[in-house]
Amino acid sequence: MDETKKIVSTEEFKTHILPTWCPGCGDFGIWTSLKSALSGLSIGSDDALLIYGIGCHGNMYSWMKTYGFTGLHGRTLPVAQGVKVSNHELPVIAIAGDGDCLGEGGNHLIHAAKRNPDITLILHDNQVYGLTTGQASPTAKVGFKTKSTPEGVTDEPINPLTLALTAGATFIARGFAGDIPGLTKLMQEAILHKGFSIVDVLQPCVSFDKIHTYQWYRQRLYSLEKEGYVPDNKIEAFKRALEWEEKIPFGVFYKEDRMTSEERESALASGPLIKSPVGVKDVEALLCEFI
Amino acid sequence: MDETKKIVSTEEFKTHILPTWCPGCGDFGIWTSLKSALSGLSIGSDDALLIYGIGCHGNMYSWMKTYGFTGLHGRTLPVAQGVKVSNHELPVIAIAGDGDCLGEGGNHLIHAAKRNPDITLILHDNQVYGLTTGQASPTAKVGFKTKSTPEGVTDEPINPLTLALTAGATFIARGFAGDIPGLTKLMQEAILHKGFSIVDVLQPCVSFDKIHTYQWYRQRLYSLEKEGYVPDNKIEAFKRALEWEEKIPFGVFYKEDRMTSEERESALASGPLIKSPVGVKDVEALLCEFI
Amino acid sequence: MDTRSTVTWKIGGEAGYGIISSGTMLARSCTRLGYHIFVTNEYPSLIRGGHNIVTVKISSSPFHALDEDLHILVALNKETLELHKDELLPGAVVVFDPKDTDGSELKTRDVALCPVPFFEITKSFNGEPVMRNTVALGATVAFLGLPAETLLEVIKDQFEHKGSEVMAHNQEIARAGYDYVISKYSTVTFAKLKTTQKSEDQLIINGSEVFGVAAVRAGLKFAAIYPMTPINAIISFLADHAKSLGIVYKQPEDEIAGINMALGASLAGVRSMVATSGGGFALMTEGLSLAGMLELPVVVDLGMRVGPATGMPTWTEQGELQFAIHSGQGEFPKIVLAPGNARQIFSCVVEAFHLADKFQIPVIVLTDKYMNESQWCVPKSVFSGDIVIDRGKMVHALDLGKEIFKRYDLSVPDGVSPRSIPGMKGGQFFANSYEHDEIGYVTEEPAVREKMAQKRLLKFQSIQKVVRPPDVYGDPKSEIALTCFGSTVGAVLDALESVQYIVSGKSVKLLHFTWCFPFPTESVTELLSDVKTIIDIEQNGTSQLASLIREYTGIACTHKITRFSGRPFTPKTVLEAVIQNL
Amino acid sequence: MDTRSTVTWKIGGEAGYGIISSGTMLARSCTRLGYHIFVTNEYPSLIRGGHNIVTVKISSSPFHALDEDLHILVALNKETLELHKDELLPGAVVVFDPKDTDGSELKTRDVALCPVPFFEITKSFNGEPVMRNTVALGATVAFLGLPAETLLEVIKDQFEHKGSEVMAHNQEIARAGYDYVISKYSTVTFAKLKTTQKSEDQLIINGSEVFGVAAVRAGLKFAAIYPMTPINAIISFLADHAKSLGIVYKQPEDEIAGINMALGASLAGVRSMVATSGGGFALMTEGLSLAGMLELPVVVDLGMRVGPATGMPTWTEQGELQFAIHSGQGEFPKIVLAPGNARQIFSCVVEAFHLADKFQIPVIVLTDKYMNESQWCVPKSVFSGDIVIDRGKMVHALDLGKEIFKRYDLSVPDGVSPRSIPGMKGGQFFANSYEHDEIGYVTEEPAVREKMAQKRLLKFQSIQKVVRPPDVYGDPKSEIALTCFGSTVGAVLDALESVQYIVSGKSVKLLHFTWCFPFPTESVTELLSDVKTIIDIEQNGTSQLASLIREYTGIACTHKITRFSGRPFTPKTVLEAVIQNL
Ligand SMILES: Cc1ncc(C[n+]2csc(CCOP(=O)(O)OP(=O)(O)O)c2C)c(N)n1
Ligand SMILES: Cc1ncc(C[n+]2csc(CCOP(=O)(O)OP(=O)(O)O)c2C)c(N)n1
Ligand code: SF4
Ligand code: SF4
Ligand SMILES: [Mg+2]
Ligand SMILES: [Mg+2]
Repeated sequence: MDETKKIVSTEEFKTHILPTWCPGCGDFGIWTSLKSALSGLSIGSDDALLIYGIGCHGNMYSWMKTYGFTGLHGRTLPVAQGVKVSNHELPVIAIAGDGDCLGEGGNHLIHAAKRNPDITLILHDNQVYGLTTGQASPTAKVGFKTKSTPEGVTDEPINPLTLALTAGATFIARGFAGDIPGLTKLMQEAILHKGFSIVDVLQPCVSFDKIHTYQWYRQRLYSLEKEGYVPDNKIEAFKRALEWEEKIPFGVFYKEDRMTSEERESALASGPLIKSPVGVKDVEALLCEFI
Repeated sequence: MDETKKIVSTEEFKTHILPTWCPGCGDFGIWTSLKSALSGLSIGSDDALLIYGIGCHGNMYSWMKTYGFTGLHGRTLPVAQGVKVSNHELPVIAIAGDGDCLGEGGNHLIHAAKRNPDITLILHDNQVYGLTTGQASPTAKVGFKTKSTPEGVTDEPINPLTLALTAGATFIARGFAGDIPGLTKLMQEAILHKGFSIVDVLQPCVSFDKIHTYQWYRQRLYSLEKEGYVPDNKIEAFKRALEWEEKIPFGVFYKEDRMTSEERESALASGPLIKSPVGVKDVEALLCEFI
Repeated sequence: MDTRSTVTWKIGGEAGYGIISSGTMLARSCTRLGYHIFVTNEYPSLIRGGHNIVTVKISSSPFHALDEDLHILVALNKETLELHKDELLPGAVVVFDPKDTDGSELKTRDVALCPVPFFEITKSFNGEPVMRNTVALGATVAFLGLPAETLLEVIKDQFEHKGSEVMAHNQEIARAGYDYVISKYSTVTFAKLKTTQKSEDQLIINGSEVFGVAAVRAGLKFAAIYPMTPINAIISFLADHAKSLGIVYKQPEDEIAGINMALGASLAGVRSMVATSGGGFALMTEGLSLAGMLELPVVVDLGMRVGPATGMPTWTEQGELQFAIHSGQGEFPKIVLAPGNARQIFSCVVEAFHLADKFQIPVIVLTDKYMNESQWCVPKSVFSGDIVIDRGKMVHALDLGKEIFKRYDLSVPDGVSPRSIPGMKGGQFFANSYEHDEIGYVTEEPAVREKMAQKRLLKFQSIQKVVRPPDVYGDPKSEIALTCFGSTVGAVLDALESVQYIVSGKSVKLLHFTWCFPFPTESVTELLSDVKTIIDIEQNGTSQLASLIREYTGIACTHKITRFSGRPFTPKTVLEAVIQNL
Repeated sequence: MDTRSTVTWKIGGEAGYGIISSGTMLARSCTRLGYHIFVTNEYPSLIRGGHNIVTVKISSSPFHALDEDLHILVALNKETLELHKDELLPGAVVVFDPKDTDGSELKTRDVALCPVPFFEITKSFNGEPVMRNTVALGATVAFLGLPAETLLEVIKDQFEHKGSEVMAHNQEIARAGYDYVISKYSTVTFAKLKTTQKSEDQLIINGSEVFGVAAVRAGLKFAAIYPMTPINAIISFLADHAKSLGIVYKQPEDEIAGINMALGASLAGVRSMVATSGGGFALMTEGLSLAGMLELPVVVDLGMRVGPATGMPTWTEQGELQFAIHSGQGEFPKIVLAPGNARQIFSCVVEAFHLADKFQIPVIVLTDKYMNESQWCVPKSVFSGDIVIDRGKMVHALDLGKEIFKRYDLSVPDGVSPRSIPGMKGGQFFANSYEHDEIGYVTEEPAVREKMAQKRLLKFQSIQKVVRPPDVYGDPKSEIALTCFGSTVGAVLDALESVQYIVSGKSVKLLHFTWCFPFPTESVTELLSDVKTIIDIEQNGTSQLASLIREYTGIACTHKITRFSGRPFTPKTVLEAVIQNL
């Protein structure tokens, strides 16, 4: 992000592939917000690495021209950390699904938050496994009927916000796929935040979730910012994050300055790992330890 | 647990193998507490299944004669759930390490808590990977020097209590390996609790942790019960669980009645799965769906 | 009027759910009339958009695979005509909506252009655009010369639960498509089917559903399956029927949890399984090794798809034979089966549960996208016969308590010791992933370790006694042999049958492996030792079965036909390749 | 006075940390004097308790493996005498504390009983009981006829950082042990070593440390390693030296995170690695497949131990050759190397990083408990030579931006396309685990899929051009061949050298594979085609290398020697087994 003056148009991200998401899918809003967030931050298609999970959300790379990594289902965050530690000047953003990063990859979320690498996670929270045609995801709410829960979900949903909070994430926000300006702003804040930031995006899946529609969310969502909420307290954040059903807050829940994992790594003090000389040449002292 | 009148002596659990833990290891206290907890509940060596992780903690099975399952590092809870759903009359207890069940197996802890199976998890929280000779575990506190962190731990520790809380566990307690009567009581409560219960046990590792000694803990621990704390509120539990360093609470942090995953499974309504007839005989209706 | 014994029909259009179910409904209509059918679908790994097609082959006699050439093509969009025009037989019937195209892309071809205003007809009945499929179905039935009534009945069964209005609406629209063709294209007889006699009820069922039916018949009580193409249909099958069948399906948080849950259930005493594809299987390999060590039965449905990594999730391949065989750290016995069609899925799955218990080991059943998501017609009797369930060596409660129970009794001649179930009085033991003694206590004594490892490896020998040789088709004395495993057999059989097992004037036999590992060394050595030419045919790029044959018999396949485009072999591609190699 | 060129020394006692370090200090004293040494330890998978032993073989000339027979046994407890009495050579020196036993368990044996009051001496210097080792070390040096000064120097270097007091205290106690033996047992000369000349500095270093040194010399910058026996020493090595060497070691939450982090680092442009044992490797297999698909270099240290499942974590085996070769879903190229000793670990690891970059693939280096945790003596020059680092095909910044960058350019003749690094202007591409086109865009087109799969498989052929044949020892024309891979070579070489490669009157050669896959088919076929008798020797139960040889050459090993007790082969066991099989 050394060229912050550069003008980046969202057109720069265009590819020859048109989105294949279902018409009306919340992923469109997330995608649009992400493009404007990046262009607003002057991050062009060569300037960042986006790491995608496997799921409908992850299909985004096909119509999002940046350096992209589409790896294994559930594994965005380890890849992101490996990249970041090797080149901490590169903005690294993970685009993950709720199945992807709370089901298969739940462990990585906790541990990424714990380490606080300077990475942003955009979590497509649609309560389903979209791409595998509609099983319940870990955030699916009780009673929700899906292919894998024909009698309705009975487990408690996972709350990505409280989970991230308890695991040590230093920027925790919730956005809504139906609110592109608001989401764009949150994404920018998250990307600018030094440390592990997560934006949980409420994303209607129009094909497999007939309950949590745009409408459903709009009737319930309220802005934390407008309420004058100050996101600097874990316990307050926890309280707000537990709200659901009647009133659903969005915005920044918690924010904290803490050293990033890169800042704490002594090898990175003098610059990114990719720029340091390759191969240890002076081994005399090292070898003498063994004599 | 149908024979609650039965007298079970802790001698019943004796095997021909003597403990190989380091003298003074906190695992001794946990083991002793567990034996008396079981004997107090009249659970004898044929009456329950104990599922152990891989680590110093897991070595316990060798001197603990009950049905035992020592599986893979990190995987106690999935095994426990598979057992429980097949035979929900059998008490199932998981004995796990902090590396085991917050590192390798962190994902399973969250998801077990979410489902609320009637299982008890005893978490040996010693801040290290003992058996692999002393690397930092996920609960290792900042600054702690270990084999894998010669400069001291820099990540935030994982807090098993807040993690369990946010994931939906219905019984959350902390005990201390140096307090056998207290720990015994907590274990009994946990085992009797219908649902997913976790007892996080602060366990001094005398070989690889010279900081968090019995002494260190004793100077800081205080009883929630004695303070009149009522464990029925998530936010209060969260607050208490965040306390550390100067004052460390122990006891029951949170308790809730919720249907267990077994109770919600219609196939189990008429009795355990192992007792139902084997092999579907009447397939006429099923087959006709496909004609 | 000329009629045919076989017709291949294809419908194409943009994704949506109608296309696949129209294939099923057509297939049901046909089987209810006594025809044999086979339905495949092809679609990209997307929820919407992209080109979707369903192909149905209908025949008055049994067959094994799809053909490439079409008798009827139904195009729900213009793209379909462009993409599939080269598959049309001379004279083929091409059905499309004049709203989409005037059919000029086929101008120079010898085909019967039959525009049908799908859209308009749908609209005239106030139907949604998605119901164009239903018009097309009615039209299809007319072109096939089949009675509309059977289709209407199928529609009734399909939509009944949505209320009589929805049902009638669909029937009306199908009827309109039918009538349109009858009135407009009475002279188009190219695709008319020979009438046939219905001998018994046949199910239209996909491979994953067959797996599910077989499993519950074999006594499956617990399945933990994380969603993954191409095994999602077994999730739906088990989840939908859990209540009525009294079984439990759990969606685990990941595949590692899945296999460990299944092992927990197995230890507790119930038959259990997992299902996954290659990527998820990779994550399970540590658990498989655990099953080997604990001597716990478990059945794994490994639904193969195009690899490596995420690959092409909705396309077919046979790339994991060797991975399955060698999966898991350390050395332990397992069995790998590879059914080739729906009947074989049923028998292999029943067998898998039996073998898993008999030898107390993991059994892997290799399936693939092609067989799992294609719909097969299978006589009902295949599924409804008696199944004898033998849980293998289980200790009796009465035999316990006299002396210390030795779960891993070393004195057994076959490597398999009787097991107790947690909770049984006097049956205490340790299921121990560390090397252990007869009770399960940890040991590092070299002598005990050796004996216990030998006990496990001894099972390989015990299994050799029940190993199944490959199925042999054609003259066993042929000097040319083809070899294949799993679902490749369909195309190969149809190819060979079409030439009566004589290729380039020479007699050819086929060895089809549905039992892959432990390798049937003895029988294969015998079957191949006098053979001059061996042509191995596999849906992968490295001829993994050929490697196995060489490893165990020393015999090298002289020719290797591979295919790894994600598209299954067809009889024609097989025959051409075989001829080329001779 | 008679002196020997080789002495084998063993110390045994209860666990604690002193025993292992006393082996190291003895070894260092010897190498500083010019001797060659080898140190192994054996201990149960426990932190404390249980029986621990360290064995050191000391020789004036180079050798390859430990012997079974002891010249000196130092018993820190009674159990040691009982457990190891059968290993004593006639005349052997047995050192024990009269407080523990009177040595009566050896009454009838022809050994020199030499009680030394470890405890009392320690106590007289106000030492902790754990310092008995130090007394024993002093005593040992005296029995070996070596100067005390070298030991004292080693102790100085070892304890210097703990302060001069600690250092002096230890020296004092060692000296006391030495003096006791000199004054009391001047007539016990059985274990006196021939003097030797020191030619160059030798390191005392375990296999995992060698791996680490090689990796950093080869340009490793990032390692993500979850703890697991037997690769924990590389964690300590990397963590301890991260700061001084400017590299990053990360402890991931699990092995899945480990391999994915390493792939992220690789994509970002730095050389990266993981290390694990079989169970953790199983969890990484999906990630390996991803590396294959993305064409990302990565090096995997697979430290084998006794399986299956958790097995015997602190004992040795070679059970994962086939698993490594076939690991991961789908088909993709990889290389599997298997060094046999410390020097070969160094060269194979440097080679592994080179090959990984050259072919943009994962390279697995098979190590094992025996080689990783044993301490080898290796001349310093082995590690300090120049290493040319070639990152393989990397696109230059100047070549970018002219036209669209094709990361997966299909036109390359060897299957390897130049890669860009995220952040480079004009180098945009997708590292896509779905099948993809040349830029990385997803594709399901059969033709593109086929070409891209062929590109990856083409690497197998490119690798064949650099494949290394097995090392051949003995007369290449021998009609008897032994085959082995990895660390088994040490015992086999010592066995063969001891009989000058003549067994039962016949000339024998050895083929040792340090390059296992892709299999060196051509050279092996040549080396084995005229051989009548092939005896395969492996530290596992299923003779996996023999299977490979058969698979690729059709040649069957006539005899198979296996060992799976967790104990490494010794020259004697090998020789006996070979003779038996001839
Ligand atoms: C190891 C592994 N397991 C399972 C799958 C199959 N799979 C692909 S996408 C997906 C779920 C996607 O759900 P989510 O992450 O919520 O994404 P969405 O489609 O809802 O955006 C699954 C299970 C896989 N590709 N890899
Ligand atoms: C898949 C896998 N990875 C790593 C290991 C190695 N391992 C054995 S015990 C252990 C850590 C134990 O730590 P913890 O769970 O905290 O138990 P403790 O020894 O502290 O009681 C590890 C990493 C393993 N057995 N399996
Ligand atoms: S299935 Fe749901 S999440 Fe996937 S593209 Fe369609 S609407 Fe979006
Ligand atoms: S290493 Fe620590 S946890 Fe392990 S037995 Fe010793 S004191 Fe206990
Ligand atoms: Mg989702
Ligand atoms: Mg621990």
